[in-house]
Amino acid sequence: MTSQTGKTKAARYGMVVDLDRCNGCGACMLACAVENNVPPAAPGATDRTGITPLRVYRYENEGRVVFVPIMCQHCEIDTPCVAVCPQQAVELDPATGIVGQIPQRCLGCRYCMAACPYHARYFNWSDPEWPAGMERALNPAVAPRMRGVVEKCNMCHGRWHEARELAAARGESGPVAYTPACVEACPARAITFGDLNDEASLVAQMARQNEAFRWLESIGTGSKVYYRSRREWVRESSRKEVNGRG
Amino acid sequence: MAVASTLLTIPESRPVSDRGLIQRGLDRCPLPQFALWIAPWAALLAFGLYAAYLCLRLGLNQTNMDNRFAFGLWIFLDLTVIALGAGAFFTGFLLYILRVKELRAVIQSAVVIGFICYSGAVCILAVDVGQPLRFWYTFWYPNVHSMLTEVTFCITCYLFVLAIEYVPQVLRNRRLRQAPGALVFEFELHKLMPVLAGVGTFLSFFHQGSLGGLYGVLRGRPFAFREGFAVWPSTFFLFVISAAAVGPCFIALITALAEKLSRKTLVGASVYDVLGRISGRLLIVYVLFKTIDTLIWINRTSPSHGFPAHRFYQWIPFGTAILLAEIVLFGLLPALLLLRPRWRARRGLLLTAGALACCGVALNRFVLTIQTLAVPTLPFDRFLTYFPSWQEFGTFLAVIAYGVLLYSFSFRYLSLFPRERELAARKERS
Amino acid sequence: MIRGLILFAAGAALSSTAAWMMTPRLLYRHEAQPVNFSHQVHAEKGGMQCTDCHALRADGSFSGIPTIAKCAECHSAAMGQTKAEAEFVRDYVTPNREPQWLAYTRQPDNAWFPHGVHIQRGKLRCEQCHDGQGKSDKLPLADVNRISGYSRDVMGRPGHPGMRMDNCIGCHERGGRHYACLDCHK
Amino acid sequence: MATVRRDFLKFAAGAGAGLVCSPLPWRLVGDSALWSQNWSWIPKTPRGEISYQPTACTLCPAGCAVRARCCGSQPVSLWGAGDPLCPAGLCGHHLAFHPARLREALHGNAHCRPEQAFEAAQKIVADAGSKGSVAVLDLRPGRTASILYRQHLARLGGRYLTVSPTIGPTLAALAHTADRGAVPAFDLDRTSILLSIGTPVLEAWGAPGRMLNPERKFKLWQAEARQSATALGAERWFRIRPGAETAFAAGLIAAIDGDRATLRRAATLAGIGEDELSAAAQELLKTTAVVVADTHPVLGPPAQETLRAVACLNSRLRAIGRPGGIIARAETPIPSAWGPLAAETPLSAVPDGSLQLLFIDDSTPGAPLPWKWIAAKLAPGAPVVTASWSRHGLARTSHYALPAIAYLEGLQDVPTPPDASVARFALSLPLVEPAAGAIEPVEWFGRLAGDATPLAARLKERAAAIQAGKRGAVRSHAGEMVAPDKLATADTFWGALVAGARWTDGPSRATLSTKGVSEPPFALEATPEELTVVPTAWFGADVSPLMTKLWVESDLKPSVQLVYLHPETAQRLALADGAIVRLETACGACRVEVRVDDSVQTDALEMAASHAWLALGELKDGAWRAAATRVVRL
Repeated sequence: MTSQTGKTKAARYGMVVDLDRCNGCGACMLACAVENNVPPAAPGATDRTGITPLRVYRYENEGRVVFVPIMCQHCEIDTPCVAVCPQQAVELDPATGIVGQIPQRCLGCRYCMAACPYHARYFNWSDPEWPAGMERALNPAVAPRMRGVVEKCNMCHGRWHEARELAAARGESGPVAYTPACVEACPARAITFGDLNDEASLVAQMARQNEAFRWLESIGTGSKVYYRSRREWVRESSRKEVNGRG
Repeated sequence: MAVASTLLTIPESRPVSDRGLIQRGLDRCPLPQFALWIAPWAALLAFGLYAAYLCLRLGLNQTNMDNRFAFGLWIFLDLTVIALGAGAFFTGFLLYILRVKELRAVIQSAVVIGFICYSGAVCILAVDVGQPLRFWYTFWYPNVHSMLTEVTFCITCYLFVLAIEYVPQVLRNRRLRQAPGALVFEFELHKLMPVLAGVGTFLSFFHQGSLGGLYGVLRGRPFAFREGFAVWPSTFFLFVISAAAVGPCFIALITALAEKLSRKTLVGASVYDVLGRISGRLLIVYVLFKTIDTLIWINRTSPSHGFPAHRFYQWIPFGTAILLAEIVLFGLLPALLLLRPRWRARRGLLLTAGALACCGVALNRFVLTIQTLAVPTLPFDRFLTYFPSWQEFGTFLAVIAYGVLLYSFSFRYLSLFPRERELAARKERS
Repeated sequence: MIRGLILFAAGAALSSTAAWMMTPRLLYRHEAQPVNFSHQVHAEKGGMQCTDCHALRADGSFSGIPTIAKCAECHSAAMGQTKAEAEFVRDYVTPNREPQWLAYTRQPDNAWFPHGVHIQRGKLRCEQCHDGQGKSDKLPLADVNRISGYSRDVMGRPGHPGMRMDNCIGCHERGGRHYACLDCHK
Repeated sequence: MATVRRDFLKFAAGAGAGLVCSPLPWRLVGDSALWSQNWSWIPKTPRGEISYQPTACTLCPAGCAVRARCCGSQPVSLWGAGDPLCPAGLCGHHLAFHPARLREALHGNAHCRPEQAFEAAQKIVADAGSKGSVAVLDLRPGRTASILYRQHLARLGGRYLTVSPTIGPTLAALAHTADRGAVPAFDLDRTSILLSIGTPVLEAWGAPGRMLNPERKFKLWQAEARQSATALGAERWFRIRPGAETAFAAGLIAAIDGDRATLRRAATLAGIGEDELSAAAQELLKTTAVVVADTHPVLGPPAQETLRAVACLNSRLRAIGRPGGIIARAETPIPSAWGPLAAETPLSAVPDGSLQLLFIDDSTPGAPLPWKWIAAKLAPGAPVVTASWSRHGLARTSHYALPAIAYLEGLQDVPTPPDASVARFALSLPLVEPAAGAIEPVEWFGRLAGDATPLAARLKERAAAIQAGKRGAVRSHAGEMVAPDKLATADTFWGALVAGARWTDGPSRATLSTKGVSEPPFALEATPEELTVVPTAWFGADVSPLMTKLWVESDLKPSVQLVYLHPETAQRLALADGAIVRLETACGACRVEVRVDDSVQTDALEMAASHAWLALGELKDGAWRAAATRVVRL
């Protein structure tokens, strides 16, 4: 879909999530749902059929607990989901580094969900339904999805659109600076967002620190969402082979 | 007006019987008995269609699939059915390209089976995808890197091929033969057969392979990910071989079943022998490659991705037993049974071996579809299990029913087994 | 044989011509605008620019079709003698009722056309996309697709540019500009 | 004849072929695919100019500053101004569309005329006279509305009731030590260690944006039985036995006093080592530490004994009256014209069966309040009128339920939060149309007391009173200072408030004395050996259907149908994950599903704060406590 040109300097938007700060309040999950017009749980939905483009997992290991927010990790080394989509509904935008999912193009074959090691993709098993009148409170910057398509974190591209318009109005050029909803919402300021290409940016510096790590780094999909923790066992568990809860 | 009237008038009224439709010299059970056989399957079809309607109308919340089990019963059975349907292309390949004459006796039947399997699979897929109305996006905006695109293209094309191969048999029906032109058309098509067989072989080879590739390329799922040659992971080739291996088995099984139900000899004993022999050889090759592939995966691929393979087998019921069963019980054993002529000669053993092989391929598809999704990847996610809803079962039963019906009708009104007449005659003489 | 061919050809010709002719009528609902607004009059008599009514807001977003308040700025009372204007003032301005304008080129909910970016960065002029619109004296009927509910002008019609995805991509490719799905889709 | 038919077939075939050569079939295929992108039953997003309106959140006492992102006039999302909001605060704008929203007056769950309730109430007020038998239960005390209730009740000779004291139990226990016109307040900006005993500091106490801020000065020590989010987020967590709060505090005191015997006893009761307690006490003494034991949204206020112990501990730590500890602050000015105010009484202090009429202000979503508790206080046949935002909860059990104006629907004031060291005042502005027929509860009760002044006017009077004091400063709602002239006149001040500005008082010269602070010994009864049900952390008010994300569509928060127990407990009771059980206490029973979880203590069952939990509970020294529980397998 894309034809990259060297005209504007490309950005690599990424995140660093500080797991020591997250206390699992869930503000990010709700902010994400509000920002991206994610519908409330359909009747009979469970944590396996729900739609939570950003989901905070409670990782309990020998009595020690850490909360892990998992959203699309925006992998950049032959991205698993991009390669498999039969009709180019998923793409990695070289100008922003965002892995974009276009529900209007999606066939709903769910191959990308099978491909995603982070389970960060969600299928609309039912028609989205809001309580009467609540559609008036939907975010105009994001279109609601229809039944039968896959959706995921697009790094709040609605906010990116608005930031880009504002930048154009101000005559600014280069990668636009914006803040995804989860980052703005986190009361613990656990998520840092920015352009990883910009060496000076806080996010780039934090991603380089020793305490930073990525989940499933061994698979080598080059995700752009980093995590950090001072706790050794947390960092270890990202390297340790799967010991999922039975 | 005249036209209309001619259309409306029934040609000539006679007692209800379909004698006129049945091929000369073939004796078939009377219509009522046939109707009795058809009725339950028709009912099953109706029920299945209702289940499918629910899924299409209300969405896939009718199924028990979820975000982890994005693929479920349907995909697993699709893969199996398509593998079993591979008999069509492979028999065609053997008959028309490698000139294995004996197989002329079953090629028609094989084509029908293939047609049923593929069309059935496509119907299931239409229900399985969330947005069937967008099916053509795959052709209009194809992503050439996706194995699924390859599959879609090949399956669709091959379905056409099968249809074209099926048509002449229909045209050879007694009543249709009365129409001039039909004969000509049929004859023309007949000359095409070898070409079609070639094309079919090529297409099938690719989509059987890509179906395997479907999982082999999932680098996000170390359980399924395999290295391979060029763009194709090893599963690509394993699927081709396994499909080719069980195809003949399945044909043998169906033929035997048809003989049992119709209480007739439809093909010479030699045909079974040929089918068995070919299956056996391919099967042993498959077992060999599968073993090598598994060893490479255990010792290199999986660890290099940070997942010691044994980890995948710690989840009950997906223990190592399943792996052994797949390779030894459903692979090696039938292969040996089929390779030894003396055993092969015993119809019972041959069919048992065939059945085992078919189960083997089904198990293999099951493992790749379900176990791949069941095993956790992140340290904090769970091992999950899933059981299909009645809508899922129903929709698939519809395909089974459709298959039985189509085969029954084809068997009754077309001559699927060219030597049937002659064999019947011989029986009478003796 | 020949007879057959003739019949075949006849059938083909008949059905295809019929289909060609019927398609627009079958596919589109033709809806009239609530008020017959003349861009021409406003541009020539009023000497107005497009941006006088269709302006960019401070945050760079596009205001689109003006609200009745905008009209009332000039038409609080009838300026001319035309019956049309008098009626407009009577029916909409005085009761401060918004006319239910039908937007010809409104993108569907899932697409986001940033006017600001195209005007300020791309230096596009209104006519390049909305060719004659700014000078038209009558508002044409708005054709809405019966099935998809999309505007015909967005999907493009013979002799009209159209604003489908292909059109966007075509322009961006000609200019060798970068584009990605998420640039427009929301 | 046959030929004719064949001709027709040929013609038809031709027609078919011709059709394929026309655009029609292809357009149909294309448009039907487009239709699948544009289904009429998928809502269209609103269109309109985007603007940001300042307001303040009234969903909890923290009163965070809010930037409401509006499309046209409709808020489409809420964001914290300065500090971020909590999960509930983020979707406060969904309150208007909540499926549980009460939209009509109810009489015994049947529709009724709003006047009906009023007339019934008026009659009782007329008869009751001034025997203190008319009461208002204010579930969100501290607002101007609360003060108005007290004014009206003073006129009616009624009682003003709260579940937990306005300034919080810990400070209320020290209220008598403050000078007149002043109240105790935490001085957290200068605190180095905040020792919280069972207070959900990181979940529902103070502003989340402040408590969870990694830059916050003080360290948090948590003494709690459950592995709550606060316990996990705290710098240090003392995992005490359930119900051993008093013992823990007493233990620290004993350690400071060097009372070995008590220390040993307390240590064993609390399940914390003696040495650990002594070490902690020493560390607390070294720094400026302060202890808080405040109301839990679900557990309610701590036991009286615990509060006495905490007060004593605070004085032992020399926290009372010291910067960084508990200091005195001036109260937010109240117009002198408002006359006498009814005293604040805790609900638990009301003698049973003494109320002829109870009016409950339940206008903001909160944790469920046990009806048993309220019912006990009613005289036979006495009606309860609840002005509620929701059909569920109290509105369901009350005799009359009136739809109340909720957050963002009416002009409200934001009182001083429990964690503030100085008085504060700000306005929450109406951004959306109130639900049809919704009433402002205090105005309704005002009419009952013969005072029809609208709340807005009263708020303006209050603002004028504050401005008259000429103290403190005006800050924009994002927090930065605004030019002092805003305080020049009542109008400029009001203008600033309506524009979203907030008033913060200056430091007060008032002092606290340590006289009359309770002293040891404290009653340390052994915690029950048998299982007790503890409610897990409350995940905020149910203000939006999107809350399902937290516990239906993910397992982040405990689901209300589940009970969590430790593997050992499960083994002892021979229960497996997913087993359906019936929990029985002396007070009630409920049916739940079992989840096995190592994070639960061996002698406790954890379940979400819900009506199911309330059914099991009982009122024990001023708070709602779950009783000893039997688990029956079903």
